[in-house]
Amino acid sequence: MNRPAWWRLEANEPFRLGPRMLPGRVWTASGCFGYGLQAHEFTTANGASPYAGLGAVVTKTVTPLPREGNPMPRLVETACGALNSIGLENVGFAAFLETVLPELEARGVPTIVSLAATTPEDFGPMARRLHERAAGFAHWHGVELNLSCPNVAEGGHDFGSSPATVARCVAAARAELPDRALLAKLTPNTADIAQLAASAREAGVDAVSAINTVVGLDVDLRTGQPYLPRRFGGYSGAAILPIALAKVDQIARGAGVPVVGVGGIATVEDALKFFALGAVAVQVGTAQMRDPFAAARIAAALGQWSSS
Amino acid sequence: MNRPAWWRLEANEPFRLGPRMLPGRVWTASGCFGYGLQAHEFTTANGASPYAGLGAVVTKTVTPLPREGNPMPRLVETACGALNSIGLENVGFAAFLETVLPELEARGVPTIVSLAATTPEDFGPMARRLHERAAGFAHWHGVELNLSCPNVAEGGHDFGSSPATVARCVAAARAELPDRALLAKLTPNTADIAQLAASAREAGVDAVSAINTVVGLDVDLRTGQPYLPRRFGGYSGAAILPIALAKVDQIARGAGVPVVGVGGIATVEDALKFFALGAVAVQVGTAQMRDPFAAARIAAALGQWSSS
Amino acid sequence: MNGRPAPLACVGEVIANGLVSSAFHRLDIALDRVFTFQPGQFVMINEPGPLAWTFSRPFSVLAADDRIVSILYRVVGRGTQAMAGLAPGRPVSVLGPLGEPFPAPVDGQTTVLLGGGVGLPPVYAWWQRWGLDGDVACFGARDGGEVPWGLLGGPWRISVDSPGCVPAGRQATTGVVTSLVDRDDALRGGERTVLLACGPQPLLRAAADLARRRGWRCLVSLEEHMGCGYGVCKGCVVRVADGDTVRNATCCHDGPVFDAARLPDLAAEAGGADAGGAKA
Amino acid sequence: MNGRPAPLACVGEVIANGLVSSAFHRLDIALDRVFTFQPGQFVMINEPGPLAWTFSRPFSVLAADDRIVSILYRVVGRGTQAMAGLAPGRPVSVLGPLGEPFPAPVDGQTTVLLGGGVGLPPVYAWWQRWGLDGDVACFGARDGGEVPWGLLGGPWRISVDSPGCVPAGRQATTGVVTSLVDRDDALRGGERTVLLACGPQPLLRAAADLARRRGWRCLVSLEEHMGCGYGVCKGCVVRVADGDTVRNATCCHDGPVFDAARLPDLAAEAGGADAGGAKA
Ligand SMILES: Cc1cc2nc3c(=O)[nH]c(=O)nc-3n(C[C@H](O)[C@H](O)[C@H](O)COP(=O)(O)OP(=O)(O)OC[C@H]3O[C@@H](n4cnc5c(N)ncnc54)[C@H](O)[C@@H]3O)c2cc1C
Ligand SMILES: Cc1cc2nc3c(=O)[nH]c(=O)nc-3n(C[C@H](O)[C@H](O)[C@H](O)COP(=O)(O)OP(=O)(O)OC[C@H]3O[C@@H](n4cnc5c(N)ncnc54)[C@H](O)[C@@H]3O)c2cc1C
Ligand SMILES: Cc1cc2nc3c(=O)[nH]c(=O)nc-3n(C[C@H](O)[C@H](O)[C@H](O)COP(=O)(O)O)c2cc1C
Ligand SMILES: Cc1cc2nc3c(=O)[nH]c(=O)nc-3n(C[C@H](O)[C@H](O)[C@H](O)COP(=O)(O)O)c2cc1C
Ligand code: FES
Ligand code: FES
Repeated sequence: MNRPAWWRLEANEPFRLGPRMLPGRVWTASGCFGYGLQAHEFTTANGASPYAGLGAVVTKTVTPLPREGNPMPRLVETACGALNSIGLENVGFAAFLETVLPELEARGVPTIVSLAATTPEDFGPMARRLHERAAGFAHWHGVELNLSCPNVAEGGHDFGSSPATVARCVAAARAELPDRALLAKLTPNTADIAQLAASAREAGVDAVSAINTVVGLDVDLRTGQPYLPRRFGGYSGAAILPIALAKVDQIARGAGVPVVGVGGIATVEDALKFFALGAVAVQVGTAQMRDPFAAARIAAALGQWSSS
Repeated sequence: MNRPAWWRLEANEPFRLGPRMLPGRVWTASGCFGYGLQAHEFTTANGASPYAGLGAVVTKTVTPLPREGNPMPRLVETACGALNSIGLENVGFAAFLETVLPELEARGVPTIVSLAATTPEDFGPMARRLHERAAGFAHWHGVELNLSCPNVAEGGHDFGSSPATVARCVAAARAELPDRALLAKLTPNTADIAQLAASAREAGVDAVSAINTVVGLDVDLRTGQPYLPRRFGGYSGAAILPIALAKVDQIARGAGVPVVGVGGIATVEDALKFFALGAVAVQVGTAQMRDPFAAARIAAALGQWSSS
Repeated sequence: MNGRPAPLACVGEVIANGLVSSAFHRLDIALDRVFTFQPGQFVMINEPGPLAWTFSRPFSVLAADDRIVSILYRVVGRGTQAMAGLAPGRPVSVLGPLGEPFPAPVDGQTTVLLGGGVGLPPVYAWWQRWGLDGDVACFGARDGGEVPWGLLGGPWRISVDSPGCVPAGRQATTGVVTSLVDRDDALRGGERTVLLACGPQPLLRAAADLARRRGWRCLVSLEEHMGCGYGVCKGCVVRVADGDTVRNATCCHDGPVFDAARLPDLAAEAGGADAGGAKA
Repeated sequence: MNGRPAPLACVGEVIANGLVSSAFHRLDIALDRVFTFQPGQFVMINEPGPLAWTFSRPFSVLAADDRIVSILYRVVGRGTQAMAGLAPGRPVSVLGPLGEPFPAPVDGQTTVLLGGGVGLPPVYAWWQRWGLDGDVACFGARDGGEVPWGLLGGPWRISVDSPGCVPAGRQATTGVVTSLVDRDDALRGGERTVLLACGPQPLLRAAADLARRRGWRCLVSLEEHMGCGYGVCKGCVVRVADGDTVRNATCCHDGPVFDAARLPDLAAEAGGADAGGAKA
């Protein structure tokens, strides 16, 4: 598409988010691009890197201990989106810190580390260890607290829907994270996301990310039972774009905190809608799964306008 | 499709809902089929009635006084659904009672009357007047309290998201509605719909309807502004099916009250998914707008299995 | 509302679909039943089955011949783009005819028809059905290439925003479409003259303005975004004067044809400079 | 992981798409670059642009010739239905080749190939690439109509669930596909024999069982619902034994080819009766 008249940003230029500059405004979303290492294999044969122009890769959420995740099947495609029930399978914080993050640094991938925990106070020690181990990393830009994953049985759902808990999580991490951006990723499964965002702001985040997946369910008509063993999954993809836009607008106009837009973005047009509402950056999730170059393409398109 | 092995209902047979029998389990949803009168014009040339087999037409929500609704544009199509901001335009309760409801009775349209109000106590007098005027009507089967329309500026949003208010609305109507079914239509824009449903059950509903539209927004890229003058609209259509299924499941398994499934139903397969989760009936909304025969077709398909 | 043909709800089959000018496609759909309509009425078009757009799209009926219904359309967005790709044999769902038509002429009436861009179908259909020698049919387009010359015989007066692309043997005036009758003395002061117009908002305003100045009755066909097309969703309302009060009417069921004198929004900015002949 | 060809992410063009048997379609896609792969690898297929399915669909590579990549598919749902409608000239997005291939043979190895239904492509590709005189290629289908006879030359041993539709001059045994080698004495007790299998779960179980009994190495190609196909979503995990522990491996990136001995889920119900030759 053509550059809209109202477009003012330089999407591929560094911009300040909290204590540091981030290299750009188009990011990949947590859980849809792994740890940010797997897609390097696409560079050779395509004459281009899937990481080109990315402002950040938000890595798959890691938890204090490794997790095996939920039973299969974990994915269901619906008419215009998908449900997932991965259950936060991850290598665990220690392995991430020792092997994954250094490799991201070595490869020069701009990284935001996504963290989840079962109690708010767990975030403090994780942030501290990150700070200790990676303070000198040039490409580690921040932490995103996943306060919203609806698939974790042990409390993920209610966890992030209370403003008080959001504040405790943020405060715990902020205290140990002096020089990197701190983001809180909010759940859309609440009546008032602006209230959560305001609570996160007061506790010291530099931005909030919205939204995580929406609670959904699909039924297998052969059995009459839900497809997913856990019944519910997280709904993502094109179908949730209007919901994400509404939530981002509520935050942008009602919470006084920078917001990173996530949800249903597949094209430059989709991304622009979030920027139009005042988002400072966007994340590409589900679309990145079918196209490792999805975010890089959006960044390139926006970058062209910036320089023109 | 073929009849699934688990299918047990007689969708086109009368079934008990509260004090009376309703003629069938496939209904049209409020606001997407007008007052249930406009579609009679399709009967002549098509050799079939759009009302054939319908268990009920839930009429467009009426309010104590007439409403002009919201400014245009009121509709936006999105990639896999639509946003509406009609703003409850309606002729008002008095005109509805004197002219619309008698005509529905005369035409033999099975009717559930949708009501909205700005205070819970308004529902009492409306229910009483309905009872007084239409007690002898054979085709008037009940009342659905619209506790969930997110488009009305004067409180509609928060209104139906508090269990206490839901209970007050239901109690007020129930007290004046001794011999017709009473339903409460719940908002999905809440973290815990089962709690709302339980509250409605305790206050005396015969069933809850779920869901009304989801809060959404779309941006006009030419201007960078939301398409709808009120910014937000109610999201409906195929995109919300998995969300509606999740909410219905939460109610069916967690609230002990019969539930009527609404949201994204366009085909018999979609309807079956709600029945599989235990819904006692379903409503067709947005799909009815593009096809006046949508609900009748679903009823016919299900009816065939029942008799086979 | 009386005397409107009963609307069909059915799935037809594309029998022809292609450009009839540089900008307008004509789509002919074969139905399983005879299709009758009144000029000014429209149909809702969609793809059947899982490819259906959430909302069907409204298009004025251009012509109907036994079981075949034809529309004329310009590609402007997602729906019309998909329509342009429908090859012969593909199914199309059709709901209609719908809405209030242009009125049939009464004895002694002179009718002036003004169509602009894809506003052509209602006035074209009226002309084909009722047009007489004394009537005047005018069509305005962006340029000569956009005009579907094959449809518009000699009597049609044609205006274009910019000259060029006018085929040999045909004529087009450069200017707005109302100018085609403005200078016509034979049409001055006719109390029994009725102006029927369909096209972009500036054209409708200019038409209403012209009619007011001449003392003509003026009926316009409006466009509004539609959800259902048959009056059930209140998604398409238009402000219409009803005596002293102004109330909402549905464009799809109370209209799309309205008396211009009853449309405050049309009068509001009437007589604006930009009464261009072509749809934006 | 080492030595896998670098995967492409590109939009190709359908050059041929049609039935090669009563149930299997072959799709040939022309790319803008040379496509190289190892037998057992797969590609993710989708429609580009707004028609894209949320998730791409995985298909084993049947063959590749310079810039053309070919797959064989059965229509089972929404995606494959859409694929069957793709006429030559239509764009298709292709991601791949992806995943762990079947290993190349080592000197002195005898290879037994078992393919069932649309599990044919990986074993077919292996046979085309590496197959030697002593190797045995077997294919099982529901009936003779389903067999793509044109692809499978004389050396292929064919089994069918139900007789019929076998063309003149060709032969098919009625029974499960493992029975084609079970009775083959030349293949008894070969320690250097490797069994490569792809097909429905019962076939894989029977293959693993057979290999265990004979002391062969057995590699199977698994199917799991996939989100990304390149290892980033953890949507396709398989339980794999790693020494004493069992951990998750991704079907798309660690597999789809696994050593049967490391798959507890395959062993669990091994030797079941229903080792049918055709995919459900
Ligand atoms: C009564 C009536 C008769 C019409 N007759 C014709 C005709 O004969 N030929 C023709 O080319 N066009 C006609 N139009 C306009 C035509 O309906 C739109 O061009 C078409 O809906 C655009 O669809 P789209 O998906 O390509 O555009 P998009 O912009 O992608 O559509 C998005 C949404 O907006 C609506 N929309 C967009 N433009 C218009 C518009 N101008 N009017 C109403 N809704 C719109 C669409 O219906 C859809 O719901 C008529 C409109 C009305 C109301
Ligand atoms: C590594 C691998 C190689 C494959 N190779 C072939 C092949 O060569 N030829 C062939 O015909 N099929 C092959 N399949 C199966 C093929 O991917 C499915 O048949 C196809 O995805 C079905 O898509 P659909 O939209 O038609 O079905 P739907 O059932 O509508 O699909 C819904 C979802 O389920 C997934 N799905 C459905 N069935 C399967 C399945 N059996 N395996 C994995 N995911 C599935 C789809 O990808 C989609 O995400 C392979 C699968 C894998 C994992
Ligand atoms: C398969 C999958 C896995 C995900 N895993 C995570 C995760 O680990 N942490 C997290 O914060 N969000 C996770 N998400 C949510 C996405 O980051 C994103 O917020 C959501 O999917 C909406 O964006 P989308 O529509 O672009 O996918 C996951 C989403 C998907 C589809
Ligand atoms: C145009 C429109 C108007 C609506 N008006 C009402 C209304 O007046 N009262 C109400 O309870 N629900 C109203 N709804 C909500 C529907 O009844 C239904 O709950 C919702 O649209 C989800 O179902 P669907 O996806 O089948 O449309 C309206 C929906 C639409 C699209
Ligand atoms: S489009 Fe629904 S009332 Fe006019
Ligand atoms: S499909 Fe995403 S990890 Fe395998």
